[in-house]
Amino acid sequence: MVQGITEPLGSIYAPLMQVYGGQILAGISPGHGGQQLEGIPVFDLVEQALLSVGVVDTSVIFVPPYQVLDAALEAIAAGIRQLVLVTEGVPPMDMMHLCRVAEASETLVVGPNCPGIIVPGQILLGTHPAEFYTPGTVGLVSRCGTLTYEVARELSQAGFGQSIALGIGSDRIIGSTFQQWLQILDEDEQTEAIVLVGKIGSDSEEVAARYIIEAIDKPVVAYIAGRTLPQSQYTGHAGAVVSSQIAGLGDEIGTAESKIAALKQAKVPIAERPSQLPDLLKQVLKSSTKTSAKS
Amino acid sequence: MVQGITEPLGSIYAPLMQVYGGQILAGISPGHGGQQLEGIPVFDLVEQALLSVGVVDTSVIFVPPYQVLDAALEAIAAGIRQLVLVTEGVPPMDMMHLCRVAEASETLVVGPNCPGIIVPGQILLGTHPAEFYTPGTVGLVSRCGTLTYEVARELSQAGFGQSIALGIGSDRIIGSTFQQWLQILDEDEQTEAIVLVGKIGSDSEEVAARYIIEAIDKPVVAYIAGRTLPQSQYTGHAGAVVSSQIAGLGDEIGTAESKIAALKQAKVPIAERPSQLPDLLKQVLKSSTKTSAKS
Amino acid sequence: MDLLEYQAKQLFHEMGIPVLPSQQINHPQDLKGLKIPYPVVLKSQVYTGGRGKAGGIRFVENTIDAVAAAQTIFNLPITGMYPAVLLAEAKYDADRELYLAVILDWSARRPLLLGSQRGGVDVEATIGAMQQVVVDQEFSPFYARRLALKMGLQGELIRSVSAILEKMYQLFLQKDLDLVEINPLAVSSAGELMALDGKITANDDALGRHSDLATLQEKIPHQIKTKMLPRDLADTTLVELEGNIGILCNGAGLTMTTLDLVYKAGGRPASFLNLGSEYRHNNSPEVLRERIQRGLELMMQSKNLKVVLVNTLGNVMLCRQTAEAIATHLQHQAGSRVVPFVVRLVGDQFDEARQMLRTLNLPLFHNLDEAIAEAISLSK
Amino acid sequence: MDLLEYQAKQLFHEMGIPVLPSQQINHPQDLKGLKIPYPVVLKSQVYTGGRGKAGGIRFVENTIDAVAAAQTIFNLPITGMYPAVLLAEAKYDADRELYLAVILDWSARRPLLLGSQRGGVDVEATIGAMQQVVVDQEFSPFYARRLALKMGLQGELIRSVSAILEKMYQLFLQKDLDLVEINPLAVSSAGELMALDGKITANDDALGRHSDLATLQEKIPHQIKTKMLPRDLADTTLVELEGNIGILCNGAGLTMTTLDLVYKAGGRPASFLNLGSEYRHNNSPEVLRERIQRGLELMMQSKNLKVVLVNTLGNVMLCRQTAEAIATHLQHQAGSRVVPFVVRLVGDQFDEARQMLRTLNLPLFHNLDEAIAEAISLSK
Repeated sequence: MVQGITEPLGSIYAPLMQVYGGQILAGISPGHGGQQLEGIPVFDLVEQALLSVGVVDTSVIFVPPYQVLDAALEAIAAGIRQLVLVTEGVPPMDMMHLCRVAEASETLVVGPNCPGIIVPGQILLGTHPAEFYTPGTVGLVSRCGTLTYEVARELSQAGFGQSIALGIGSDRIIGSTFQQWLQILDEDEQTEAIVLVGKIGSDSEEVAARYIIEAIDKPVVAYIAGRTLPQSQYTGHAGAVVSSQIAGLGDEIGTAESKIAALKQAKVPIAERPSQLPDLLKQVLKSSTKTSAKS
Repeated sequence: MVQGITEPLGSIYAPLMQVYGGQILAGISPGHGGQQLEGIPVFDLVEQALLSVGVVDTSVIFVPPYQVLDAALEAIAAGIRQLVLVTEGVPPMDMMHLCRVAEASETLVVGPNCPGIIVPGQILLGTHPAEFYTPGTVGLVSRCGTLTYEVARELSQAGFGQSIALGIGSDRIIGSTFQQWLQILDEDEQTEAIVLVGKIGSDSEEVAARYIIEAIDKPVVAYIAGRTLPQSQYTGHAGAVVSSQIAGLGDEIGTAESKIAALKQAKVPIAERPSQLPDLLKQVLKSSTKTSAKS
Repeated sequence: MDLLEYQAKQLFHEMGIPVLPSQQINHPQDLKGLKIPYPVVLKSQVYTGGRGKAGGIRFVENTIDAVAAAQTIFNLPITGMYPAVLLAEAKYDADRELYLAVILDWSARRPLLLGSQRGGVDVEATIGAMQQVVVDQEFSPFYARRLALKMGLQGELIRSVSAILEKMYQLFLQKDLDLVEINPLAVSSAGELMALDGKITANDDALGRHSDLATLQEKIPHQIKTKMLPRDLADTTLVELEGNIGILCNGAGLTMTTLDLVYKAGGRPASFLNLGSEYRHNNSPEVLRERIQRGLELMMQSKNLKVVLVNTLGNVMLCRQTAEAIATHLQHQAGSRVVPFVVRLVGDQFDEARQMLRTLNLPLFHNLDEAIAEAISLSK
Repeated sequence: MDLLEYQAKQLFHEMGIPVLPSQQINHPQDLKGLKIPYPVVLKSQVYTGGRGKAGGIRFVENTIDAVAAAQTIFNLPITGMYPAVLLAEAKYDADRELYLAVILDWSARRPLLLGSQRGGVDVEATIGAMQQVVVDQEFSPFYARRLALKMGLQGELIRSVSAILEKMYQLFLQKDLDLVEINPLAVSSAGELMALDGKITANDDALGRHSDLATLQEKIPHQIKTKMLPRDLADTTLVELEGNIGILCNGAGLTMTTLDLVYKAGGRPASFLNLGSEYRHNNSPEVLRERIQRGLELMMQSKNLKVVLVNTLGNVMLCRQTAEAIATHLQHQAGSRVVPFVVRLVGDQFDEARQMLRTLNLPLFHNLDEAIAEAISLSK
């Protein structure tokens, strides 16, 4: 299902998703009920669409930023338990509210400000350019947008197809964490290795590194963007500094150094450039085959 | 536990509850932490009290009306799952909020504007005057305050002691329904018969009567106050009329006639006066013994 | 607490709900300074429906007509109430008229959104076509769209009507309202919306945290030329009836029971006063005694009064305060007309109270039925 | 968006948080009309901490001193910023100084209450004694009391400080703030509380629904005599650096990666511009083209610029718009200084874009590493 199908982004991407093979059963756009968009029926309300098209697993949301919370709550109230929020600029207060409701209802929320999910060759739930992706066994999870495409393209060109690829969102408050997706990829039978793409700012990669040590068995390689950016350009306001300091995280959280150190501790090889990722994958897959052969 | 122990009502009733035998482990009153009230230690915060006194089953709340919601949420956040709200005048919006949280956390809320619960001879959680109650086998559930005392007194004087007696609250929005308590009393091993005390206004007795038909096996007798009151004195505003009309309940909901008709349909004998309740109890207990003997 | 139409519209305006340009008229002469262009509608500001049918709403084309019409409306009682204020408002050409409301569903313990495509004066039709949506979790605008669809609205009206409902809900939540209603919500031929009439009922228990609403009540000059209607039993107002037995009780259920028993035994209450439940946070001995004494004074003003029946029971302070208040009252009354008291007091400090009242030679009862029998026999 | 102290205090006042009587001073001469009795504190209104140590806060006893002090402060840069406004405020005798804040904990995705008994100027001590409470469910005042207790407050201060926190939280929630801070919150010897300094950061993404906050920014005369600080990468502002390669990308991650790769390969960026992600709701071809063109114009202002590296990839419209914008730009530039372009375009409409750029004789790449190598060789 696509909420906001008549919005600028929705009307571009919904047909692309439909063409890719994901079954786009319905589009939602209040006031446009009864219309069609390239063969996709449009409804005024989510619950109305469900009455007509039956069970829907996932809703991809393209509505304007201040309407994202409402669209997501509408989908959750209608029983949909997977949401992809593409829209950029959702206020943090709305995301906090949504995260509380999502936790209580066990809803998986991807985004906001993200390209969504692609299972190459099968289904597209978001904006990933299909041409960069090929089916395969590498799980790709990223905190970036277009950089995810870049990495996927490098992987595909080097013969590393993807089992699932997704961007969890570039905003500071997002619906699902690296940890959740590392766990999903770790359990996914199609996935043999995981590529993690991070960037400076926030403590996402540091927390993910700790989680990899604790819970992830499959090999992970990583790329971190922003290693050469002067620090003053990305540190947040005083409150954020205070926040990370009193949380015992220290001043250095969020820097490339901090992230790389944490990932190294988790024995995650780190690429110097996206084009180096295939080499690292070859290495970890080789040694992991050895390890499995041993055990 | 008693929240609002230094408030006017709290300071009167907490010692009475303590004397009655219920273990009042702690009182809460922000700013008064470290004090004592007739031997009951006072704390600033619920969670602080729990650290000191261990597990608490129930909190009885006497704080001012606009602080009831916060006190209740504080108790729920600290893991307390039974609340008695004595205070009158809690705004409905606060109660709606509290009911949502209570449902999600499976918390039993009695009140507001109620005398609470008494298990005669054992425990007092509220304001029931102990002298009117005696231990026994009649469950007493009421939507009134002082009238509950009156009924208990009549029962006790006629030799019908009580297993549990409680007022669920006189306000229009209350935390628990007649149905919930009828079910509890129906399942309670000490209880052989149930006395239901209602009054005009709202649809509580009508709904309870339907529930009795569906789910209650033990004999129930009832008393309804307000049979002679002219109707214009209790009907609510237009919105309530619209509300009950569109809910398909008709205009007559809330009148004594409507309640008595509903209860008669549920084969619940109705007392003309509180002092008639013991006679009705004798009759229903006799016939229920006969029925059990037959079956 | 009900707000008058013009007060409700003020709140609508603050919330961004469209209302017509209007002006408050305290006196017919105010119309000479009217800033709204004619034609204008003059509306009686009373707390009741059916104003149109009663002649409380008039269209006027010029100042002379307006002043005359205002004089008529000021002197026109509607269900017994005279307006202290009129509202002068621009005229509006409605293409259709909708009904919208947000109320509390006391039974479901949830807010309810109500809507009908048949708004306007015909309440029966409105109710017949009424749709409802329960707001079962925290409100979000999709609940409003859900109602709009149920009402059968289509296209742009889904968005525009649900946007109005959203604002009504915000008002409802922010101001602790029992009811917020727009009837009719006019739809112009261009699809524009306008709240032509509105009703707001604020929750009395919550007025203490909304000083803006509480002061609205004070702003209205109290020219309402009618007796106050009896209030809810939970209040301590004295309610007057036709008989000769004055009844004083504590708690609504007990008060109703006492009335029921008196009627049933053939007695006729002159008035009743409910002292209120024991669960008021700020109950103090002083407040309670004061309330009893003032209640008794009011009760004595009835010339039919032949006997006072006091029936209170409860815990702590109650019996003693009741006894003390009665004693004080009787001392003050000494010399004037003497009305006999029948007192039924049960509670903790009964002995002490009994002592006190015995010295006043008042008949004292434990048993309610007996007290009632005695009161009735004294009233004959 | 950061608010200045006097703006934050205005919001505190509206919310019922106690602040001192104060007056906004736009010019030293304004002090002649001062309505606050002396002694008075004059405070530089700049978006930065450490004003006291820098000399931006002065106590004055009379008008002559005040005017002189104001002139000094207006001409005193603090971390490079000059104040456009001063705040004149009454003096206050504090017995103790606390720190209170409400912030967003981005990582936990929850609001965080912060408090310390050691407020005031010594930030190190404040942070050392900092206590925190996560607001994990919907806020209720007990969270504030929880913080007050953790801070070690006792008696009446528990209630009074948590009442202030409650109001800070309301402000935080109602206005979509990233941060609301009171430091110091003075406690007088009588136990009264007073917010002596405050800081509010509004969330930029939410400004669109808070017109009152958005207009605050406009109200400040833009006299800040400093270069604008580089904004967050998500913004489309051109960020200037020291080198000679101009970089234009779409998306923060891709921009950072391109910068990283250029540095690593020995190149030196002159500036970079992030066109933003593809996930803006209102992205349109026109907006995108406009943004690219304006970005390129800004980039050309750098005299060191030797080459422009364009690296964009994505879906739909992007490639075509980028190619069109570059073409238009080059047409406009025709005749003036010619800076070579290295363009890496990958995406759906690549063929079309390639066609367009080939006619302009621009080197075009699929592979990022190759494009970077070419750009660096052109920059040498």
